[in-house]
Amino acid sequence: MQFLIARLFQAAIVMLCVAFIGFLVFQYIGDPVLALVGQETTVAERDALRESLGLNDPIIVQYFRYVANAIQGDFGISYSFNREVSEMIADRLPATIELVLLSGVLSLLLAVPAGIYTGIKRKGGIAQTIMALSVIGVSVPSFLLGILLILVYSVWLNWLPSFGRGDVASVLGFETSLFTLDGLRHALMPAAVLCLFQLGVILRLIRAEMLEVLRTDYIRFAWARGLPARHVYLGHALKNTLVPVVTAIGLQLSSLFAFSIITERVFQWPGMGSLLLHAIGQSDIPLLAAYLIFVGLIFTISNLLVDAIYVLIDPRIRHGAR
Amino acid sequence: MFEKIRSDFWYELLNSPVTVISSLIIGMIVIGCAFAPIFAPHTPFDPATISIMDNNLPPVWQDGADARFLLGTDLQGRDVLSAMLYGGRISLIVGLGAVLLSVLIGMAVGLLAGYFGGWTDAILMRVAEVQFAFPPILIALLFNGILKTTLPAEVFAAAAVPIMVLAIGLAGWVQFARIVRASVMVQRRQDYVTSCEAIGLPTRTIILRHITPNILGPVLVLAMLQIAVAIVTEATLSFLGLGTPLTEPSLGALIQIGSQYLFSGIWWVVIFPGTMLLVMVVAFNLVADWVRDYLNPRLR
Amino acid sequence: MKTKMSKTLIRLISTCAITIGLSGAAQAEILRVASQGDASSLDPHSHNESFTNYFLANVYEGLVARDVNFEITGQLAESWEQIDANTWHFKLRPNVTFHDGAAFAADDVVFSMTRALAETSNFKHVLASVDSFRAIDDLTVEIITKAPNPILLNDLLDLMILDKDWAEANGAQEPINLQAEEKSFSATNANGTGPYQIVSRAQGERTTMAVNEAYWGEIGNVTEVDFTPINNAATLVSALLSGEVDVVMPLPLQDIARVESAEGAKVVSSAEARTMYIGMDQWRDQIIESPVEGNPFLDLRVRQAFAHAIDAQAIIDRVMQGQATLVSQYVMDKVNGFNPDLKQLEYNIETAKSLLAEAGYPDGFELTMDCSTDRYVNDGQICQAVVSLLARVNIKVNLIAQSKAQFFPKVVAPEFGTSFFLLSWTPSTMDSLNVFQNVLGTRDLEGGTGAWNISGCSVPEADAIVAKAATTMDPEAREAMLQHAMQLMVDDVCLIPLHAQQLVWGTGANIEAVQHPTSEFPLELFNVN
Amino acid sequence: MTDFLCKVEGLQVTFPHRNGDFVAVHGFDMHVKRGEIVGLIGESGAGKSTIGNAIMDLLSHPGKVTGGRVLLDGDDIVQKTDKEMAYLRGRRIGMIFQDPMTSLNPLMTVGDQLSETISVLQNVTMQQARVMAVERLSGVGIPEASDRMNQYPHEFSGGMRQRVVIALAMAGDPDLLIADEPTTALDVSVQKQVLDLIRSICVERFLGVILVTHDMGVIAQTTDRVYVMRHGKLIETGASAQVIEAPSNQYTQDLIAAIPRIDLREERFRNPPKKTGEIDKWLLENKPSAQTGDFLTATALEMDFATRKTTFWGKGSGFRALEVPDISIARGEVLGLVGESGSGKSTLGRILTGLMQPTHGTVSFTDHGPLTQVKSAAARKALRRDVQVVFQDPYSSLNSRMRVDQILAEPIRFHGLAERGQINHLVGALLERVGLPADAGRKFPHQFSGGQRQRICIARALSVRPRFLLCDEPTSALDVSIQADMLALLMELRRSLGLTMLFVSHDLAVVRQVSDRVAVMKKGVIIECRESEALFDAPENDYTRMLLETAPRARVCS
Repeated sequence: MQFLIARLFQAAIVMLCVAFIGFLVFQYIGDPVLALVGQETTVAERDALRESLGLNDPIIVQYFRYVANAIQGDFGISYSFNREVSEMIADRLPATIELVLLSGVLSLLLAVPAGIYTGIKRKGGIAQTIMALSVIGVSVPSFLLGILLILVYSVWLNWLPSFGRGDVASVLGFETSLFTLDGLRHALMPAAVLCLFQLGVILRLIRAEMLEVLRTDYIRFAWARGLPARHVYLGHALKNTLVPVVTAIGLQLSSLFAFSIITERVFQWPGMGSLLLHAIGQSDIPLLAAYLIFVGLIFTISNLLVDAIYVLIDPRIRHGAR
Repeated sequence: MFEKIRSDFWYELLNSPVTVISSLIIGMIVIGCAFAPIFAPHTPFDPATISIMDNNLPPVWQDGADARFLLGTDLQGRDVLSAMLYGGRISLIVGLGAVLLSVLIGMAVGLLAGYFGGWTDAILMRVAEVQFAFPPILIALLFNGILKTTLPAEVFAAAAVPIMVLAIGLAGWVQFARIVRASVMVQRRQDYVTSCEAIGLPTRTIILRHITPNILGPVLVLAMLQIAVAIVTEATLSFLGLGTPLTEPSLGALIQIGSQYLFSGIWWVVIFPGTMLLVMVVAFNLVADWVRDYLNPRLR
Repeated sequence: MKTKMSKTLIRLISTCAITIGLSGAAQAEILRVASQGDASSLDPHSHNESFTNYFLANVYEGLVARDVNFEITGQLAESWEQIDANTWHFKLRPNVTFHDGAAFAADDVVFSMTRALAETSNFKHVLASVDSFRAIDDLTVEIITKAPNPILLNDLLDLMILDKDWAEANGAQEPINLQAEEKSFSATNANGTGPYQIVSRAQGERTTMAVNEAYWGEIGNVTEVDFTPINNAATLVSALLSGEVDVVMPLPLQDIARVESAEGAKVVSSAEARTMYIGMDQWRDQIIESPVEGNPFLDLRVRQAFAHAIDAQAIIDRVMQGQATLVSQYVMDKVNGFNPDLKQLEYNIETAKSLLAEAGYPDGFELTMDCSTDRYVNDGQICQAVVSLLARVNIKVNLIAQSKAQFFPKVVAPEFGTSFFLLSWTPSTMDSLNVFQNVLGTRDLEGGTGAWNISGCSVPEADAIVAKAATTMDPEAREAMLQHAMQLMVDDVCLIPLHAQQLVWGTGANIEAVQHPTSEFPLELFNVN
Repeated sequence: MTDFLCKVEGLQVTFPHRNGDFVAVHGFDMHVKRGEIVGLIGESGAGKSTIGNAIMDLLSHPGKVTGGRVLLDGDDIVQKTDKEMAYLRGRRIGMIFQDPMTSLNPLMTVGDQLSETISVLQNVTMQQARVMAVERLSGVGIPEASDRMNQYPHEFSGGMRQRVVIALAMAGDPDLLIADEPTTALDVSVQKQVLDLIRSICVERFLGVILVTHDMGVIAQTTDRVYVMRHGKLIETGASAQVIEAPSNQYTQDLIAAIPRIDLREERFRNPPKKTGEIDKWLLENKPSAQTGDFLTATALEMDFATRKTTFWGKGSGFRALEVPDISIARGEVLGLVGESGSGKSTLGRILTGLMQPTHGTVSFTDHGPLTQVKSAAARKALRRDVQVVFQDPYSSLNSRMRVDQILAEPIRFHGLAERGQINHLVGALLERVGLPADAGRKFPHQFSGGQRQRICIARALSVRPRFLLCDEPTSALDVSIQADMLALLMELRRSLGLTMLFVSHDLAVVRQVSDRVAVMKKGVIIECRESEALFDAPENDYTRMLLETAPRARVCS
């Protein structure tokens, strides 16, 4: 319990740091006004606008304004869209989340059994093949893979749509495309691309852990006292394998978010990633800062969850031993 | 662990043809890129030598090709092969530079945290944890993105490579810090360190001359994996338009430029650099895997 | 209720359309449009950026607009008369309603004009010549100009009309209302009088429009519009070829051949009013970001040398895939003030070299070029081509290719922080006066002229003529003056004209699209067969 | 022949290797009857554990049985398929591993592991299994078994865990139990209990036990018959008592002779000073001014360890690891420090040598003053020159990345004890002094055996010409025969160089051989500290007495 509280405290610190960086970014502005006004605007008009955006106030004032607002979920107005940033993120979040979840689940479902298998039969032909593939999996840059998939499945075969999110249906007040056929067809390639890298990483991780665990005395002793393979592998080995893997998976989740940026760019997936890239392209500083803080929040939460699971799995932490 | 290197190294290496081939490939690519000015038939980064009239030529074995351009030319009339070598050079520089930076920072932090423990450890590792919550590629992306939006374009263009080295390097040090710290804590408990203390050797000597050599193994492995990662990251950043300038494209930038023409039948601008990138990264990963297994045979 | 139904309807239809693949005539009434960018906002006064303006022109209307033949006709204004040199009366169209059913009347026009002048508006320039305006009665609006303005109607083309009550009810009296609870209601909601009304919109993702049943005018057979931004060129084309969309604009040039060869798709193209220029610093004594002493460009021979060294035709053939036309001056032929007698300085390296030598630069010199990469068709590639072309006359150019978000802040007022650059201009009024006032006229930031004269060239004689032309009501006389001014500017090589680009769209074989030189897309004029 | 429960005939086990196969066991014969405990003894690398694993068919990769038969009630189990073998394990043959700490799955409650095993082996339902599990647990002497069922292994003490392990091994009621070094990881007091438990099980259940160990004491205590192994071959066999009392084979004799005796101080360890070579002259250049009085004294020593900090800012609760009101070591004396694991003996050792800072109290050296005063670099160097250490693990105490001569030269160079030119010569001399060839310096540590490494460690300690040597379990990682030589060397050096020593060990027999004075520690406190002989002959403290009684002895004579 105390462990979790400590984690909570750390999470708070992390968020503070992130928020601070976010603010620095927010401060460190080129000239948003020009991103805002089009051609044929005079200098005077620009100054007026600059004033009304509060860009002439002293830093401290702006800082407090920023933090105070951020807490209320107000990250200012996007320079390039003249819209509230929080609104826009809210619009884009579901798309990214569904993509991340889909590929995350996909990669787990494939990686765990494959990892266990390759860990157990590490000399086997199939295992060797899987490992070889996994190397490719972790090596091929996702943008390259995405392009090639589009080339093959959209352009040559014309099987799958090459862009966009397709039809969305509202499920529990959460717009998702995972419940319409069209939506799934759209999600297939992006999810696959996003999934592949994670798949490779987790698979190799689980395999390595499996090999470590299978060498331990308590596994040898399990064999020695005549437990059947199913019990040894799934009952004893797997559970111990999971302890380190769970942490890694938490990190993988956040890296999924990171890689979704690339995938979204390639497949025109209207998520937070494409929003970020747009923000960078347009030097839309408020959007950038908000994204930073938002992602920070997501990561921190996911890590907290991981820690919680950790405590559930490992009694030694529960009892504060070593 | 290390004594194995002297005894079994060659035997183990030659027993794994995949690794041998990978190493050869890496060697070829590295030499080819390092001496690009010598090997490359053209100098794609010098506008005076490229002619817009030569643009979009296919590779020589296709009709309509020009013998001067083995792998064809891109929209600017740049020789794709030369562009690959020069671009690959950038990718390698960034990859190696970034990892070197990561290693330096990571080692320093890891050694201090691991050896002294206590508050030093607490503070350093807290910092590491904060950063660890963010995937390196995202950090590099934001770092570059923010610099790109804030720096004047000419500065950013001029400093594109150092900036990327910085971005990727700063993004990657945590893994090294963690692994170094962990192994230092193991080494620190070893009696040979205590005997050094008993002899009265100064801490610096103990850390640098005694502990450091003993933790290089895992660092080496991680470094090789990280080079692959760094190269991919560089390519990705460039692909997203956050990397090298149009006039001096790295592999990633080449692919990005090419990807717009991929469906227009001008496939060679993507496929060749793409293949090179992929082969390079796979090779690095394979060699790294082998070294890891070699230093830690249990995993085999 | 209605919107909800049509929403689901669209879902249904588009799903079938996509699953079937190439859309047949069955769903003729729905038009799926894809473009490289999305409208930045739904507010007609917030972003003055051609794509956003033309996007909104399908939802909002102005007093006047262009018809199929590109002639200016009344839109919300049925007719107008000029009482005296400065006074205009506009008779408004009766029984027009906004999408929400509210009636359209004079006070909406007055409100919209006031709004266009608001601080956060980007359309103040539209009314720059206007002194005052008022509603005479429910269907009459009076506009008084500061001085006689022969192209008032052209100016008014960009002025969109909103519903006063709707705007006030939602705190959208200004494009950005920093006071209001929702600061930018009008950025995400629209209520115009136009032929189409927004059904649903997810910014940067998808916008669906339904035909405005109560529309006063003619509408083609397009009843539903499904608009998707796709910023990746390759994806854009594959979407068209796989029949996921009916119209892509603009069509990436490199894919023209492919689309032409594909069955079920075709290329639609026509001359566009956008003209590309190379600009050279003519106001600094020392050019920036260059090792050279002083400012070579102050010497006319250097400017001419550059013009001779740049092979505009090669750029058209190679970079633009032939989808552009050579121009001898700063506007294309459809624009008022185009001077048919002017000739382009021909491509000739030798001439260029000798001119440079005369000017005292036999070995050329080194300088820096600023260029955007995401604003104009192939802008980045054009600049690279220019760089390698100039390299042949020993001019070493360091190219800074940058995003528009960085390019414009750098090069425009107040810094004008460049000495060599690529620029492009579309006279939205289709009148060269617009070019003279913004791009070619001697800089006078207070007076509002030459705000985009980045090269800082100045030909006082031309300025004088232009000023006269601005208030000349007689078309012939005016035209002559503009042509003379154009002559003077071209002789001075204020800018090096490269080409006027083609407007190139890809559409399904069954689509009848209408293109205007201003690159707008009046969907009500489109037809699906 | 079936009166043998298990009979091993000409067993040969091979570990293939690219440069020549390594035969770990050749032509080994043995047999076990029901109800008897058979000992299998040998030094490290003798192949004793391999035999146990071979019988279980649990040989570690790539080892495999390449000859001979293993008959279990007459049928050869070497020929059995993996499936059949898997069935035999636990049901016919049970096995206990050395380290109870790692033998249990840390993530499952003891109850679950036991009832799982029972339900599988006895094929009963989980409920029934749990009931039986409780019986089994209390059967192996675990109090409040039903409560402890729901605890995790890390909540058990070492001895208790080993009991659980035994319960698990017995879950399938096997006929043959193979115990591989079952008590090596345990303290002597616990060791006895566990051995007794095994014995009683053997008798009650009437099963055969193969007890693999390196400790002649254990053999003497528990086994009926013994097989002595060396280099994978059978050296000698017979009734335990007879083999120990009158070993016929030379190796066995040496082995037994090498065992230090707890009941008396043997002369062979007190051999006279060697004639001092010129290296000893060099070593003696650091001869103390005074020959009498205390070398060091410590007062009011307290050491608190903080338990693992839960939060990085919070302190975490500490526990008192050490509390020593006063202790002193006289010049030239050897003070033995004995105690079970966790008694704080090593901690005290490190504090006294200034390698660890006590929470309270001071250590004061007569020649250097209190440690707290030793601040200046020069003073520290001087102190470090005088006080040196030899550690337990000869493997971790040498830097594997450095050549031996580098390891030895570094201290000499650092303390400037010789001119550059001489150093190489000195290193050679030092190596010879500790009984290694002078040219050994050109090799790396991993090229030496454990005993040789320990000699190198001693050489390194000598290289700064110390006057005080802390020996922290210097021999407990070595085989007995080597241990004897090591002790002899240490004692000889001590005499020739007049070293003062603090000798820390858990092995009372060893301590008795070397110490002038002995301090017994328990839970961080010195409970008895007297002249060695007096203490061993007539222990005053009960704990000391218990230790002496439970300590395994090879020979049971007055």
